[in-house]
Amino acid sequence: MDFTTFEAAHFLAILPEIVLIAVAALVMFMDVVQKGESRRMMGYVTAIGLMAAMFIGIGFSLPMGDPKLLFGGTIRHDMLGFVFRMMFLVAGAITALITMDVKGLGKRGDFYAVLIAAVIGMNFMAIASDLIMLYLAIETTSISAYALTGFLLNSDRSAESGLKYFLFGAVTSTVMLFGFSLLYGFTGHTNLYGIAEALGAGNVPFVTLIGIAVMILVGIGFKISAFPFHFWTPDVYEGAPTPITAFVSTASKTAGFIVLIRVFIIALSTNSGVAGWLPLMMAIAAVTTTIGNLVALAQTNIKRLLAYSSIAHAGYTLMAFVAFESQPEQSVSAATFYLMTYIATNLLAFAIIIVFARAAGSDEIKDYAGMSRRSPYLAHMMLVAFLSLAGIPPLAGFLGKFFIFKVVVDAGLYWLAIVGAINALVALYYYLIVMKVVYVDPAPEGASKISITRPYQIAMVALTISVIVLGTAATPWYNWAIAGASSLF
Amino acid sequence: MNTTLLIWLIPVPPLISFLLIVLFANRTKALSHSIALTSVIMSWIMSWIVVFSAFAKGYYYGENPFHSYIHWLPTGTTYLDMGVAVDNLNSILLFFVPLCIVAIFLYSIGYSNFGKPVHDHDLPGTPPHHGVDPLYSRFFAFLSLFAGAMLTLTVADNLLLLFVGWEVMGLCSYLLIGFWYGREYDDPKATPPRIAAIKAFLTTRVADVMMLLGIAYLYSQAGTLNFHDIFFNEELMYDLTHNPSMIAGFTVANLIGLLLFIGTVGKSAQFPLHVWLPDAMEGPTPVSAMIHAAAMVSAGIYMIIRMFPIISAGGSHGPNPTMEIITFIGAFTALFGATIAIAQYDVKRVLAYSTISQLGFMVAALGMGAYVAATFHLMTHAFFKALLFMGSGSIIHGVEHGMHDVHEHIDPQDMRNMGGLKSRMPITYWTFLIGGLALSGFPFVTAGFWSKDEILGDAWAHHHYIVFTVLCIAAFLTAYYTMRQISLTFYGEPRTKSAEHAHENNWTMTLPLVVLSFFAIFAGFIGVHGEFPVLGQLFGNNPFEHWLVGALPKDMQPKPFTFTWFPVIMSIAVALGGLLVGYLVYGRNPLKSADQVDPVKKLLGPLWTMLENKYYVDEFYYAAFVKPAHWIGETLTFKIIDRGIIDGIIHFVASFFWKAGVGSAAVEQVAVDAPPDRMADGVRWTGDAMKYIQTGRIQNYLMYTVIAIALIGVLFGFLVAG
Amino acid sequence: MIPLEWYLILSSVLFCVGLYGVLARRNAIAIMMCLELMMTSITINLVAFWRYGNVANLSGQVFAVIVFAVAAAEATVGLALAISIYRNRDTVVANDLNLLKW
Amino acid sequence: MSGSQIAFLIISALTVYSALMVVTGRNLVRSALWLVMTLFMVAAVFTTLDAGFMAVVQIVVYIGAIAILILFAVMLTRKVMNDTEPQTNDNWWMAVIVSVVIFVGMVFMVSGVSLPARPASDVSNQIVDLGNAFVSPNQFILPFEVASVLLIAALIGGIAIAMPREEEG
Repeated sequence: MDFTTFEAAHFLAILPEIVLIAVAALVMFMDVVQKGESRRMMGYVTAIGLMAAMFIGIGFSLPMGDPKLLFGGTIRHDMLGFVFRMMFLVAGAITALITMDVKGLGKRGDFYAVLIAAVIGMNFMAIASDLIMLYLAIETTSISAYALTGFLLNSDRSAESGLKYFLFGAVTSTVMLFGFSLLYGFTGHTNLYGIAEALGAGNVPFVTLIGIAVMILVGIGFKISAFPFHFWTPDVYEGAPTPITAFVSTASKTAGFIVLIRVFIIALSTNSGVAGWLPLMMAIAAVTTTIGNLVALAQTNIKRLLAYSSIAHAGYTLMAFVAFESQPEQSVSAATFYLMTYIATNLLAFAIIIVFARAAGSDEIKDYAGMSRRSPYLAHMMLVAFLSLAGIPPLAGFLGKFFIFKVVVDAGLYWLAIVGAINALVALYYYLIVMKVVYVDPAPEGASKISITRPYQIAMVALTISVIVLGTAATPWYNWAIAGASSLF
Repeated sequence: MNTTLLIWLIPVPPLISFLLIVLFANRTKALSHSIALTSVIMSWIMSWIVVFSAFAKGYYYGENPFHSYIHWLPTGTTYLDMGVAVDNLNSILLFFVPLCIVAIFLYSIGYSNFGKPVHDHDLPGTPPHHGVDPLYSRFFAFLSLFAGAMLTLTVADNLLLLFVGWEVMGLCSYLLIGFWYGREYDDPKATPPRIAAIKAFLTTRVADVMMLLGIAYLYSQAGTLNFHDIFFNEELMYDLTHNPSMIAGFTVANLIGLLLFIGTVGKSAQFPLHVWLPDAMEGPTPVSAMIHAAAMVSAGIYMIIRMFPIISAGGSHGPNPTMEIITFIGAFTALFGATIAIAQYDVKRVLAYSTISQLGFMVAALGMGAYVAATFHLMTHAFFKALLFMGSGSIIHGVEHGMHDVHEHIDPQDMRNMGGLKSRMPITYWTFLIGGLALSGFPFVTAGFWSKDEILGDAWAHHHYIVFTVLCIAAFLTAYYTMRQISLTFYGEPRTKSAEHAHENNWTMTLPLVVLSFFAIFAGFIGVHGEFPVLGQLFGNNPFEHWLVGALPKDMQPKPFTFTWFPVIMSIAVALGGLLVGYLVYGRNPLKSADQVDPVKKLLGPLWTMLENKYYVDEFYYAAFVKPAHWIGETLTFKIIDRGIIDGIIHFVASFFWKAGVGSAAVEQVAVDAPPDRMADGVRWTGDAMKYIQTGRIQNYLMYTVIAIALIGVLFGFLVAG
Repeated sequence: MIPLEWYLILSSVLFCVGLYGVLARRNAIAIMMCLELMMTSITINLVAFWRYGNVANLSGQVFAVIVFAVAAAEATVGLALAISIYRNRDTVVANDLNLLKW
Repeated sequence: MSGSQIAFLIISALTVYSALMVVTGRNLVRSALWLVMTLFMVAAVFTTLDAGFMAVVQIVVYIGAIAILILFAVMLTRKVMNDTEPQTNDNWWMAVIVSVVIFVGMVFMVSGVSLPARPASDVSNQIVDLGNAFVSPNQFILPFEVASVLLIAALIGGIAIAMPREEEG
């Protein structure tokens, strides 16, 4: 037993997560103590706690110098993981803010505590470099998310979507776990770098490696909701409490991508396997985008529409990812940057949906008629969010798409670029249809003004600004993406 | 102040004005238009300072423009720079764009009935009839954003910033075309503004995504998007113009050029993506002027002129598939648009098709390598087309006033309901006449003559005889329909009471017309061919050409073509001929009543019907794209594939296995603890199989996924084994 | 000595039996039982690989223990969801849960 | 065939049989009991692998906690499904086919790999080593700690979800 190897550096590396545990404990404590209206304060505490964790992270946990494997190789303290962790913390903080006035959730300390647990899980997904750690982190995120999805006690839909999410997720993650176990068995390592080394020796035949890759892809495909692992997405997104839909569609998906990047680029691309699964991944990228956009056209519920649109966005991110063979760093940085823009934009869209649903009690697109007259500011922000999702400059979504197209073309995947371009067009159509309803169609008789409470104001203004800033003054953020990407290799 | 800093500031005032109006000034109408107008005047002044200091510096070349940039995005080892530059080419745009914009803004004030109170009958989102437009402030906000985007595009030193301006303009066109979103028509064939807006945005987006691919391709090949860095890097240009691309017969530059050109086809409404532009007339008239003259369509032409070194692949007159395609589309569009224009009754639609046709002239010119002529026509066209649009708006406005005076309900845009406006709206008449003559190319005194002549002369001099012929026919038709329009509108006796009671508009609407008339005449003299007898020498030996070619690297600069008389005579002949025929048909015998059948209709018969219906292109698109897209989106993907096929397959395979006698006993004994009533269940179930079109069931989802995994596995198994 | 293949085949059989159950059973709680079968089959894999590999490296066993923990957590949340639905809608049949569709 | 092999085959047969009973049983309580049996047999498989500790954990955690939890849930929801109605859905035969295909695929995958023929000989002291592995900072302390976060989160979530409905407060 060797306790002398405890080092300050180890703890500094995971300081944000330690802070998060403290915040969760504080929230649980408040849940017991607070009474009445002031229970809502737990949302602020969670949001501030998550932001504090972020600033503490920037202050103390910023990876300096070469990336290091810490805690016996279970985590890798590098810039890529760090960037993703910061994204999760922000997404979590925003989620806490936009939960505060949701009926049946906003005043429940247990909700915030489980939300924080999910963020902890994601943070470890971002830095895990060992199959054990990775699996555990994925499950921490997933199980917390299943619980959060079913949290609304008085909603049949919430419970149903929770169970669907649970069943789909449990099966896919078990398939992935089987893949992990084989990977461990055939290489003798659980560490991703150890696996890469062992696979490099070439003892595992091509077919087996592909089989393992497919099994692992099942689990990750579920998290990022890529075709054909996306079937749960619309149902769960529709039924879940909207803040959780926002959280799952942004942070959880992003966490899936960091795992995808780490496992497939680090562990599974060192020998002949790379040629094997890459075409599959390309096909998945193309089909995912197309299916997502096409089916979105036919939706009448805004949450389902955004669900399919989020499937399409996963496809775009995969497009960046599949270019990694010839453009490793640019591919990863393009994907990272796209995810940043996507998180900001999608959270904004969902925040708007929550505010609107509070006033109108509906998520049907037709009920959005005349929203611009009920609240011009809400409508303007929705315009910003949807145009960014559609990739219109100078908003964040455009720049994200631009880098993806660039890296795809650079890698010589012209057909994929064309698929992406055509899809961008289809997407614009259904976003515009929604905006038409918002701006053009007359409001129902007697529709009242929509009031926006303080936490939502904070969240939405911050997100609107970031959508614009990410599209114009993108330098620092893109720098982070690049630094992250280069720290991976 | 430093000139380069000034360039940065040019697009800023309108953008700030947009924010100010949206956030703070949207309650006060006077404040809104003051802010907007002030902002564009500031931009205009700054632009002209920059332009004239550029002129004053003399013939500095594109090699050494006013340039300023910042490192914007790090891309691995290098930076993606964002910056602004003014060289010989965009200085021309900076000369005319802000001027037109100021005119349009001023005009908008009167056009929106400023000064009258808001009337209860005027609903937001419909054209104002009695009072000021209820969404007056919003209109100026969007217009400011539009102006800001156009100026951004103009001063951009790289393709990406240009594209940003380009797309924001697309958005503004969407917002502004659909500005009167509340408007509905009884006629089912008419396109209401909200549909027109989506149509415009989507059609141009079709092209924009292709353009974005072109940009991405260029960026991946060149590593930069800065115009100057690409064009003046000989090594890079050599690679681009000589390396083959993945499409046979196209070099890399050809393919990039083609993709970028598709962007222009959308933005500048070339065939086959022209369909949005006539419907864009549904917007308020200042918007039409903005789109058709000052900003949007000019942007499309500007972009390909800007990318000329890539498109022409280094040389101007060699065999080049991209250039041939461009020439063909341009010439075809010129003729196509002109033929449709002769059979339209809507005063704005005639101008819309005329715009399509004139843009075709520019595109064809560029395709033939007539770099200077294309730019020249772009500038003169902006002046006289803005003039004509605002003139038509003034006419419509006048007729509408008449309508309200006599309480008549007619279509105020239909030329059949006009007539005799010459004496009632004299300023509008004279300015419209000047604009119309310029559009027709009335010899020697109008700007349109010189620029069109330049295009025809270039086509002739470089032996593009077919294109020359096509363009001559188009020019003839142009003159003809212009005269038709003028005759129907201004001559004869009023055919409706409204026209009888029409009267001239206030000074904010007429002043811009007068100013633009000046330029519609005199702007042409700077580009008179140097060898033109007498006039060439008189006007300084074609200063425009000398100035403009400086934007290109030295070895690419086109030489002035040799002057010959034939094209000049032709262009005089078609212009005068067209005007004369138009006058003989419509001017000498004006229509007697609004119901009278157009005299040419009898002559042309079914051909006329076809022209009136714009060759049924819209209908064709609807049948060929819109309907199938709906079908794919809703029926195929959603209903059939998502709900039907997957479940259907499961159940179909089920019944198949069942009937094929894999049978209950065998399967169940092996796999399942078999219930005795399995058989009965199975039969019932098989009968219902195709009815079970269900989802929302988690196990079905799981099944799809697992089947997909199995299929992927089997596929790979075969691939590896085989 | 027992060949490692035997263990792997045993675990594959168990995994596929569980998979069948997950896809075919109607009762949500029964589906969860089948999930447990799948999970437990993996622990066989992990322990067998540990035993036949480098015994001093205990990551196989550690992994198996972690899988136990995850299985426990999963069962908790899954059963809680099932009971919640049962309470509200009086059913635990997975295919009856189709409020959310199309 | 050595004695240990025969023992393994018997254990495997029992495992698979009880697993089949779990997935096919009509009576859910019985299915749950068959699940306990399966898990017990898996514990026996662990002993053939000289992993006594794992066997104990299997019994304590899986049988003692998870299986019992499931049994409770079955009892609690017992009245909604009677034993006479079919326990499988319409797609069960598809499930058979797919499971068999997947199984064949797995065997095909594994068959290509050259696996170690026999286990390592020395397995002493593994419990102490395992204990150390879980608390030593250069081994697996982090997963161990995160697992506790997971369990607490699951606990909180489970309680929150399973709480009876209450009026909005």
